Parts: sequence; structure tokens; C-alpha cells
Amino acid sequence: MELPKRVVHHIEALLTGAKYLVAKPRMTVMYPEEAQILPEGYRGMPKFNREKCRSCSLCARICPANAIKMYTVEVEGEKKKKYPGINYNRCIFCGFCVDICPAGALEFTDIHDYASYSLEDLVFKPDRFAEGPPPRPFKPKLVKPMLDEEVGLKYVPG
Amino acid sequence: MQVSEIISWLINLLFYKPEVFCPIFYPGLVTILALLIFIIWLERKIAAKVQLRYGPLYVTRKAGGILQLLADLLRYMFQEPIIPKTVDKIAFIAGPVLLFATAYVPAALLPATAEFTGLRSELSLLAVLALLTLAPIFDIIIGWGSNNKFSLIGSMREGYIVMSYEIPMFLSTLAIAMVYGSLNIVEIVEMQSRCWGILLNPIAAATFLLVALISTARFPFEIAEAETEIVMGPYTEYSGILYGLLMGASYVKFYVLSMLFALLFLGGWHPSITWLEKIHPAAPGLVVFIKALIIMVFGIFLRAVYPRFRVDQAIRVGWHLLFMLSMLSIAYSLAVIWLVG
Amino acid sequence: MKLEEVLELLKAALSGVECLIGEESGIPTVRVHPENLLEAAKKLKESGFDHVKSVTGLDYPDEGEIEVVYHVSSYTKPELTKVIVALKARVKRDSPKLTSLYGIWPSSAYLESETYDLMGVEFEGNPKQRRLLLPEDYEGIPPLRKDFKIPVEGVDAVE
Amino acid sequence: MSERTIELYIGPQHPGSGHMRFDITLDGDIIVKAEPSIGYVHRSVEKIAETKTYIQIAPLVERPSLADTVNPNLGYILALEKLLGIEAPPRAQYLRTLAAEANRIHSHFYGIGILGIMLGSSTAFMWAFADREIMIELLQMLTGARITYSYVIPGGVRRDLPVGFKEAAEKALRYLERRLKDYEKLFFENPVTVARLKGVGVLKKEDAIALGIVGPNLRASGVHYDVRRIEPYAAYDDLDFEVVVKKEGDSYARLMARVEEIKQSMRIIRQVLEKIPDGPILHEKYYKMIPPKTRKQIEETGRLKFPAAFATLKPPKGEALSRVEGARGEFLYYVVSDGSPRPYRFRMVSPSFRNVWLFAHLLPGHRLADIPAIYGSIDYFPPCADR
Repeated sequence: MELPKRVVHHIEALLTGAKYLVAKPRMTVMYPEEAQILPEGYRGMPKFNREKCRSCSLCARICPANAIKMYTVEVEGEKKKKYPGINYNRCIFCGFCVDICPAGALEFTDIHDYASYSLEDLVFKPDRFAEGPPPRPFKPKLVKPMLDEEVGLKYVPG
Repeated sequence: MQVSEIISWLINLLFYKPEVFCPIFYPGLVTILALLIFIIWLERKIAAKVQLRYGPLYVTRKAGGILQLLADLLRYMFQEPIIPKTVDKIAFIAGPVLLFATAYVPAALLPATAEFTGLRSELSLLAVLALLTLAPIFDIIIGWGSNNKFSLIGSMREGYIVMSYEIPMFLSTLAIAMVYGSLNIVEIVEMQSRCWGILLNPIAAATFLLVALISTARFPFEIAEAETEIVMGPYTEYSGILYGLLMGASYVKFYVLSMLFALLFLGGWHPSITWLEKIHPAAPGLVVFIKALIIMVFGIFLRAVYPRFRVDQAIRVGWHLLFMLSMLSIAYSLAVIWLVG
Repeated sequence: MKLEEVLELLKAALSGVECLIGEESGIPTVRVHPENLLEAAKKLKESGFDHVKSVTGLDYPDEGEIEVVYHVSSYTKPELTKVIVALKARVKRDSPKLTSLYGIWPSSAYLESETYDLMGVEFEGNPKQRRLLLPEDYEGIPPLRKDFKIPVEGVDAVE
Repeated sequence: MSERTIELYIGPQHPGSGHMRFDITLDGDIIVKAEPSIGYVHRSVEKIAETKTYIQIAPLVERPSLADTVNPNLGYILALEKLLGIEAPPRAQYLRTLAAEANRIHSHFYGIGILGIMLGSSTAFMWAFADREIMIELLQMLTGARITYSYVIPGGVRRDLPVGFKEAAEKALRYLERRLKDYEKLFFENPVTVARLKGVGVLKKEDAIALGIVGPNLRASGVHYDVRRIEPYAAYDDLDFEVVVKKEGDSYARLMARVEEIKQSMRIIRQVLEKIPDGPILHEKYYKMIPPKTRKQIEETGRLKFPAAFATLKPPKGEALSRVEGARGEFLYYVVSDGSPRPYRFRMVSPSFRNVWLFAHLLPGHRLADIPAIYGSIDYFPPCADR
């Protein structure tokens, strides 16, 4: 009774394996040569806009990882002002800073990957924070992930 | 004059003397090394394909990463083989070398074609089998010599498994030898020109195939080195070229068993392609190689399908299923002899 | 089950045990003296509370006490599954010792061990009591005590 | 120990141990004593939480349990909402349910994959981790992050459904349904898998109750207990789903319970997308605090901006107890507030920590090779236990 059923299951398992041996789907993005196009509102590395900042320091206060700190910066023709800087050694990409900024001075970019040679290099003081995350050193082929009924995820060149 | 004579003598010795050609080129060492590189690459590729991945790719990208294993081999060659202080040095170093050697030696005795064979003997099948049973002893020795609990457990498992598969292996080969009434591989193959062994005794063929899987630790019988249980079993302490030899040994053994399967059950070099002989006397033997390759591809494909059995379950397969099957195959052979004569 | 009903049930179940039954922030709570903890637990177990969900130690350095809270509930009695009862006992901070409830609720074993490890409360008779999360050789103030301080950073950058 | 037995330390540097250690005593191949030694990834979330403001704890609690992040996040926020005395609007409740269930599928695939590789089936591992990506992609659409979403906030959720989400989700669910059949053939019903799991690590119903086991492990032992039904939170009260209960209590039942739960979660996701009501996604009290200009922007993008009050939430003095059914089991939060912006005591009991008992209880009597089978089948996650 048991044995024939087991043999059937063995054959089914082998056939399923064989099916995937000839089937097409693959779920690999050849990162970094290829990179995904990220959806709108993706919580990447935030970018700072100095003009809009009101120095309220809410971003630094809500930051759960203490990654954002307020730096005192000399501004021409004005008094000293406090601007946020970010330490990417600590950032956990929760996006609270962007969401709480009442002036819209912080916004998400779609860049989430940045490599550096030193830890100090990952500390972005207000100046660099305003420049935004450094662009990738080479241009990857961009692909857009699309959910698909047949293969699950399709990466469409875009 | 002298020099060219020496060269032609050398060429003659190396390429046209079966006693030298068989062990060194085909089906011996050179074939084995090339196959090792290819088959491990193929194993990774097949597993990757089933698993929605690409597998090795970046070394020779255009050829699908086929040279990846060459790169790995080079790495193993030049990596420092770490020899821990606590191990038994002689066993630790000699073990892998002897294991690889004993896995390889039977290959040297396999015939390439009917005329072209390294060992001419009425008992060549027996010799190959006897040599095949040597390798596991060194598995146990290195596990013991490693002085590591995981290694020890791994080699104990190997020991248990050997117990369970060796008798079916002998019995199933005996069954096919009985049908053809010979222990000479060449004779057995020659007699298969009319009817393949797998048709004459399918039970023996099935048993032998399963035994080949168990004895070379293919899935689902990858038990002695079960990674999530006992790290790498007997091979836990190994690194560098010594580890390379150990890893290679099981594939070599699998190659030998597949060749043997092709010879005993799949008609060997039949249907023979005679025009190949013009290129080289051993060339018709490629038919055997291709048959063996198919068996090997099936064996490595199983990695993508199966989890691994527990050691007691594998032993149960050995004693309850394979032992019974091998006894049956003997009975079947007797029946065939009685019926066909 | 409504809170009042739970309190009624607790009163009935714990009759004869010296304890304080009431509601604290909406959680049905039983406060007992450490000596009566075992007995109260026994009675609770008998009335259907079959497992411990959490053992929490709260440090009150000003009062010199540590409060140990057992949150108990039931898997088997359908009406009790919705209820979590807090069983609280206070021990002296300098020699915090309690009888383990392991014998009554085996589910408390590792939870008590954690409280021992991080809060320094000893549970007599718990076979699993040991350094569980901290390193085996840890010595010093149990980290969840209030006098174990970890640095808190300000908002401004220190340059 | 007698001369018959050997002691074996498996982990913390072992391919099958995860970030923990088993102290095993073996008699031949049979385990006579097993004790889990945990804490290798302990970071004391409870102590760190005492130094953080209430909103800062939300990302903190989801860090320990990486495969299952919405549930711990949601559980903590429920406790915080109890302290604050607010409740999220219906649409936010549905969105929470959606995220939690998508995350449950993702976490169960993770667990199945780990069980697969523990048994040696690299294909089950790769497949499960690939299909987990489907749910990650969906949740990325919804929340903007891949793993640690911090999606649930006091009074609501951070983002509304993006355009095209429903269609994408439907495609994903249909794909997964089809794929589950292949899993069944290749892994769940593979005779080797069955041989490895059936009858191995049987957890009796009485023992499961006495040891306080949680989650699918508890339900696989025949206890009908699911916080989503016992104490409905989010939108579970309005939704129709079955609590998966199995009688056998062995490793195979635990695996299949998870598989069934994936199917139930798919059902829930479909219902949520069908029934989700319109309305705000943040509690009125906080929504009013947002300046009108920003509010307009929120309505356009569907992405919430926080009111400034979030940085300094100060719940009144009191205690709150909350629980949710995470993918691995029940998360319990006990938060004590003394009226300051930081909790006085923060208690988080994670499902894996309560399941630690299973190692000491289930392993003895089994073979050494059963450790990975049992370990994988209980979906234990060391960081989740250590916190």
C-alpha cells in the first residue's frame, strides 16, 4: 500500500526537478551590473535641502539610531545656524527623519548603495548631506521588477 | 635519427600501449581530471538551474563559467593546507592521498575497448570490485586521525554505510556475472552485443545504481559529510589541496562506478563505432564514456531534488531494500539462466 | 469575559490566599507577598491558568524593591484564553529571592532564568537558572537594573 | 558523564546551529541530554528601549526578528496605543492586516527554506528564499523598504495603498498558489522529507501547553489557539480565515501547519484588498496636528508625514499589555510608562524565546541527525529569541 505511493512521489519529485531544469524562470538580478528601478517613495538615502531647513532639529530628535546630528554652521550674512548631518554608519533607513520634517527639507532618494574606504567617509556633514548621496561610479543597466503570474518576478529592462 | 626514434618509441609507449595508455589517459587519470572539473561545474549548474539561479558564471562568462572549477582547483592547490596540532599527522596527510589513489586505481583497470585494455584477466571484474572496497577504509582513517568529534562521527557513519551497501554491490555484480558466466569485464561486454545487461537483469541494474549513489555520497545519501549535522564529517579539518583530493575522490569513485555500470549493464562499447578506431584504438571506448556520463548526470541531478536521509534510514535502505533486491537479482539470474540457458 | 467577571473569578479561585486582587491599567492583577506566591500560583493553576507568558522584573530603586510580574493565561479553557492575569510579588532589592514557579508552570523556566540573568532575581528551585543571555562569566550589575546606565546621546554633533 | 557518552558542542560556529549553541550529550547516535545555550546575539532591546523615546522603539523592536518585522512592530504599537488611549481608523487597520499577512507569508517561506537546507534540500532553500522575494517586493511597494518596514505607527500606518497594488498582489498570489503545488511535489511530499520529519520530534498536546509553546508549533500539537482569533486586533475580526490546527505534533505537522497558514494568509490578503474601506490612515487627533499644506501633499502622494508631536510622545502614567500573533508565534509586550517620554520598563517576549524550551524537551531520545530536522521545523530564530 505504502510502497507504490512512495514510488509515485519519488517520480513526481524527479519530474518536478526535471521540469525546472528545462523551464525558463530565473530570479536573479545581476547586481551591480544591473540594478532595480525602485518604486516611487522608496526609502533610500535621504537628501538634505538647505534652503528649506528651519533648523527645528526634529529629524535629529526622532532618529532612532542617533544617526542624524545637528551641526552648527556659519552662514554668510546671518547668525550661526544648525543644520542636520547624517552618519551612514548608523542610519537604519527607517525614514522617520524625512517623514517628520515639517518643511520638506529632507527627501528620499532612490540610492541605497554606497561604498567607502573609511568610516569617516560615511559621516555626511550638512554640506555633503545637501549634495545628496554620491552617484554610482558606473552606470548599471536598469531593470524594473514586475510581479508576474507565470514566473513570479520579471525584470523588464527599462 | 636517434632522437626521432626515441620520440616515436615514447609515443608508441604512451599512446599505443594499453598498459600505459589506459591508466594515464583513458579511462585513467587525464580523463578523470578533466571530468572532475566538468562534472562539478555541471552539478553546480544543474542545481542552479532548478533553483532559479545562474550558478558559476563569472569565470569565462561566455562559456557559462566552465572554467570556474579550474580556478577553484588552482585555489586549492595554492591554499595553505592547515594541519592542526592535535591531529595524527601521518594519517591526516596520507589519508587523502591514499583515498584518492584507491578511488582512482580501479579506473586504470577498466577496459577501453575489447582489444585495448590495461588489465587482461579472467577476473578483472573481481579486481575492480576488490579495489573499490578499499577507499572507505581511508575515509575512516582520516576521520579518526583528525581527532575531532564531528570527523569521528562522520567516519563512523561512513563505516556503517559501507556495511550496508557492500554486500548488495557484490551480489548485484555477481548476478550479472552469473548471467554471462564470466568475471571478465571484456567478455561480459562482448556478450552484451546482443542483449544489454539491464534488460537481462533489471533488478541487478537498479540495485547497482542505488549502491553507486550510496557509496559515493550522492543525494539523498550524502550522510557522512552532512553539513548541517556534522559540519563536513571526516573532512571537517581539511583545507587546501588535501581537501581538494578528498572532494575529488568521491567523484572519481562515482566515475568508476558509472563506467562499471555502463560496461556491465548498458552494453559497454556496443553498438561499436568502428571508424573511430582509425583515429585511435581506444576511441570506440568513448561510447562507454558517454553512457557513464549520462549516469553521472542523473546522479548529480539528484542533488537538486532530494534532502538527505538519516544514517539509520540509509542503512535500512541498504539492508531492507538493497540486500533483498540483490538476493532477488541472483534468483532472477538463476531463472534467466535456467530459461535461456 | 469582562474585567469584573475576571476579578470575581480570581477572588473565588484565590480564596484563602492572602493577596490583593484588583485592576491596574485594565489588567487584572493579583499582588501577593513573596511567601504566598507559590500558593497563589497553585490556586491559579487549579482554576485553569496553565502557562506563563512572561516573567518581568521591574526595578524600583527609590523603594528599594524589585517587582516580579508573572503574566499568566490559559490555552485550554476557552473563556480564560482571552484573559491575561498579572501575578505580582515584590522582593527586596538587595537580596532578591523568590521561590521558582517551575514546579507549577514549567513554562516559566527560561523566563525566570532570563529575569535572573538580566535583573538579578534568584528563583530557588529553577533547574534552568543560569547565565542565559549574558556571557557565562559576566559579573557586575544586572543590566536591566536602573543603576546600570547606558550612555544617551544628545541631538547636537560633537565635533 | 559516564564513559558511554560523549559531549558534543554544536555551535555557535556550525553550519547547522545558527547563532546559538547546543550542549548535547550523546550515547552512540542517540541524544540523552540537550540544552540550548543562547544569547550569542543578545543586544538587550529592553534596556535600549528605556533610553529611547516611544516612537524610536518602533524600528527597534522589529530588528531582532528579521523575517517577521510587521508583527513585532504592530504588537508594540498596539501597546503604545493602549497607553495613549487611541485607536487607528478602519482603513489603517486593514492596511496593518495586509502588511502583517504578507509578512507572515514571507516569514513562513523563510522558515520552510531554512528547514529545507537543514535537511539538505538546497532546492527547497533556494526556492523558498526566491519566493519570499515576491512578498518583499509587494511590501516594498507598500512601505518603501525591503525588510524593516517600520510601517505601523501610533494611530495608523505610514502609507496608503499605492496605485496598481491590487493587481500586482493578485498576480503574486496566483503565482505563489501555483508554486506551492511544485513545492508539494518536490519537497513536502518528497518521500525523503517525509521520512525525515514524520514522527520526529513529537510534541504532545499536554507538553505544548505546560511548556507554554507558541505559534504554529502549538497549533501543530492540537491546541486551537491563535491570537488573531482569541483577541482580534487590526481587522481580523471582520475577516474570514481558519486557524490551522494539526493533531500529530511532529515535525512534519509543524511544517505543514506553516504551509497551510501561507494559504490562509493569501485568503486574508485577498479579502483585505476586496473589503478595504476608504478613509484616513491616521488617527484624527494626530492628523489634525499636521499643517493643512502638508495634509494636501499627503492626500496626493498617499505617503504620510508625521506630526511634530511624534518626536515627543508622552503617554500618561500606566501600564499596557498587548499581544499579536507573529509568524513564529505570539509576541507579548508589556510597557510601563511613568509619564516621561521614555518608557520606565519595556518588556518584549518573543515567540522564539518561548520556544527555546523545545530543544531541551524534544531532542532527547532522537538521533544526532534529527537536530536539524527538529530545529528547522520549529522555525526558531536565534536573534528573535535573544532580542
